[in-house]
Amino acid sequence: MNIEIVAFGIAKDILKGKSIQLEVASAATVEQVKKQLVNDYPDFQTLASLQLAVNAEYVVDDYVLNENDEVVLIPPVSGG
Amino acid sequence: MNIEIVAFGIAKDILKGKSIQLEVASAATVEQVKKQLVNDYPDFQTLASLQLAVNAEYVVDDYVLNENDEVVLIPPVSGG
Amino acid sequence: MRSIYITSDKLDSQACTEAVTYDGAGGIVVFVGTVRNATKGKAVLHLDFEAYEKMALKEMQKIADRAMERWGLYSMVIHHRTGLVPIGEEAVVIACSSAHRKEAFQACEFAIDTLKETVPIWKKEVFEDGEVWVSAHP
Amino acid sequence: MRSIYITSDKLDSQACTEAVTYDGAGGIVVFVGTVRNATKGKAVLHLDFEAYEKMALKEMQKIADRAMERWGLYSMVIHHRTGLVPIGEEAVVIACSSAHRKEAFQACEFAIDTLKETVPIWKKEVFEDGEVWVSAHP
Repeated sequence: MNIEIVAFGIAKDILKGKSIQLEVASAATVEQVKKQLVNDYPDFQTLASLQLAVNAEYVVDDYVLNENDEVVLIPPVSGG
Repeated sequence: MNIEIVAFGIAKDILKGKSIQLEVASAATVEQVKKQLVNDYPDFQTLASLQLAVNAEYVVDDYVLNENDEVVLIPPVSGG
Repeated sequence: MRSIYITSDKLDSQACTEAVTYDGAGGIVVFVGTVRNATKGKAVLHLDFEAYEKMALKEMQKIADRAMERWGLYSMVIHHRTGLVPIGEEAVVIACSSAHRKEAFQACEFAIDTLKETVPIWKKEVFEDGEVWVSAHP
Repeated sequence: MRSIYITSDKLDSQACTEAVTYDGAGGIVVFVGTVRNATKGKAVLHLDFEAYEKMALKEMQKIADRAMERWGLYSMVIHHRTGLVPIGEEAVVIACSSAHRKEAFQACEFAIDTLKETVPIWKKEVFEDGEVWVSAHP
């Protein structure tokens, strides 16, 4: 299936864009997608952390993605 | 010697006045003066604490008073 | 009362303080995070904040809910600014009130500590010769 | 910077916050003690504060000196109101700033805790049917 991943902060710089379309296995987990991203964009390995938010919530690594999910890359936050 | 003792808060109510003149032994200590006050005004015993400040500083109980000292009765404070 | 807000306009810590003032409240604690003029001795020109706003508001709301319940607060306000914030201006304001001060101190510190851990907002320090996403790398 | 002040006029927490704001400060913590409308369920009409002003200012100065040194603050402001203070109005404002927020929280809480223990100021709660010097009795 095809999912859109939106990026913020330094993740945007690493992707060189606000979002990408990623072709992933159907019923792919968050963990699998993160691996695929790190593989395609090795700079993600340099970050202190990398999380995916799904539908504006943090999710566990074995969360199974759905084609309609709003998927957002969350690099280390630094608000405040 | 004669010393003037100024009172604040509930100490003023107990003395029924802003200040009193007290005749104390020369070289009287703070402790002796407090005992004399409690003797003359037993209501001081009902307070959670009673301190004397001398020249606008807290002093220890064996501080020896001087005729010209500014002596102030400090009942339990409750600022803030 | 809770007030959760993200804006690119100037924050108003006075309005936040007034918002949590309540006749039954004995203690109000306010935290104001301002933009520092230097990081590790290097002059900062300004900060640039970016937020995943929809999720950031949800996470800020969770912080306020948890703090209100855990410390029995009367109210909590969390306002965060985004976009370019000049030196000395307020980037975040957290205000809370409770019957007793100890609870207000703990809740306010919990809120800013947790905000910095969980709320999807990112800060870029802009220097004379470049820019850096804060905390991105270990 | 230190600002120590006792006044029978209204306090201004906004001015206190601005006074400690500094381009090098990352964290500002402000405590505002307001007059509560009730004590142990009994309605309070207002508070009446009395200070041994000369000594109170000295003790407030000591608190600021100790806090500034212990937590390496940039500045601390301690303003206390005296006389009649209506419900909801500010009786005390303590504001401080430091490079990092943890120090500012600790210093601000230390300052209000210590003020309540050492500064010769007395608070009378005035009720419909009488008045009570707070904390006078065990």
